[in-house]
Amino acid sequence: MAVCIQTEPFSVGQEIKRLTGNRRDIGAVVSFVGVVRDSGKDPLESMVIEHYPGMAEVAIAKIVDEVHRRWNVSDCLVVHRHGNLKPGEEIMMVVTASAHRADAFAAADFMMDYLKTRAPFWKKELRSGGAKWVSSNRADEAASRRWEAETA
Amino acid sequence: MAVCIQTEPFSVGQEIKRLTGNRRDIGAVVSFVGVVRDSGKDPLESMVIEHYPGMAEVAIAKIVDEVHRRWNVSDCLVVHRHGNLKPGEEIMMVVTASAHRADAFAAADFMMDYLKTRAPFWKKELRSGGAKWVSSNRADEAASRRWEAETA
Amino acid sequence: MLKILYFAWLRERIGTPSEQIESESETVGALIEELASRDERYALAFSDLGSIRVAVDQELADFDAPISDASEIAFFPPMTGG
Amino acid sequence: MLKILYFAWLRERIGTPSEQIESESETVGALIEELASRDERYALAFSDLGSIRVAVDQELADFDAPISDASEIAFFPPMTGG
Repeated sequence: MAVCIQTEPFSVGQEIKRLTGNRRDIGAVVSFVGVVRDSGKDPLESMVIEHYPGMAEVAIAKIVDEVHRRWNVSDCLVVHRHGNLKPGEEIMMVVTASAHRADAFAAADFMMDYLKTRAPFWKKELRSGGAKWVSSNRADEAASRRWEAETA
Repeated sequence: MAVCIQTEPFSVGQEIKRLTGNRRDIGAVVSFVGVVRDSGKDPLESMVIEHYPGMAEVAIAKIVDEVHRRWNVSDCLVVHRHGNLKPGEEIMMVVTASAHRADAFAAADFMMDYLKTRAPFWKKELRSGGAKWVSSNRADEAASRRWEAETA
Repeated sequence: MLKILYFAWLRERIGTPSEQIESESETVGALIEELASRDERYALAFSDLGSIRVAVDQELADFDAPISDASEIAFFPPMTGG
Repeated sequence: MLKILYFAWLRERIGTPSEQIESESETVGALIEELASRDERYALAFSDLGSIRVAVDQELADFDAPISDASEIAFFPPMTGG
């Protein structure tokens, strides 16, 4: 398990190899990569990611623990960047490895839903017209609640 | 859209960059990588992947078309290797890119279920004790049927 | 002429990856009966139809699919790629 | 001494990322009232509690959470990472 919070770019391929290298029990690896997307009419110049150092690591480690409680996952990894990113740049990634694909898919999907609503990161969009904090998404709250019925 | 059937290894990271490079409308990229797993007691020496050239490309292209009919996907990619692979080696990958993560996750999950049951590839395991064709998996058939209720 | 292809253990049991045949069979099922009646090797290969899939001109098909206009028929076990 | 942290637009409205305070407040809610009564800047920042989340010692908490033993309280908008 690894949690990295960094300003540097990351390499998805290398991280996947790091999880599978020297193991023979992994059959499925799912990755999610979040990318800076420009959806507005006033073109996005950059996106600033702010985070709460300390709590970010703790919150992500808790999500990873929960993943291991719920699914048969061999290993997983979270990398989240902070600082100033340009459109098209990779913001974060989650990788899950398992013997079987159903566990790997469910674990990655779950991690993303929980990260969105429980990990202390905030995005600010900088456009020529000004700066704006991204609002939280009701769809993300709903997606996160999907998993709660399964807890009991 | 790209479908590659090849003996050579592939680079997940490069393929993801190829999908997102020079675009500003992609926010989410999901990848699945299948890896040669050794689950037996008699250690696996290698896995041979046989395929039906011609039909493999056609079958995968149909799955990709179906993905675009069902979800808002910016682009997707399938690479499947054939030939002789060692434990831990990457067999195949699927990458889906979308504005939002729900589409990218569902599309990748669907592609894997359909590939498993509709793309003409067969695996043979070589062990010191002998060679054995991998049997198809009832769970894969069931997983593939999950999506049929949603067609109508 | 009809091109017949075999994959995986079907190829191994029959002993060839492909062959060209002349056939009057009008459906996949009739073609299977024709092939299975050739000799023991074919009969054995086609003995468990539940574990055989077929493609007519590179499209998955049922055993009752017509093949009069087909040029390529492939027999193989359920797929195990991915 | 209690360390208070502010993130995102809360940090910008209040004008500082963190401060050390002496407080008798026993819950998060009481602390918010105490801060909001300081001046217009704080009152404005805390005017819409529905859009404020809080962490007590780096754990998400409710407004009625006790803070008597806490050493670090953070206020921020709903998270938007990932």
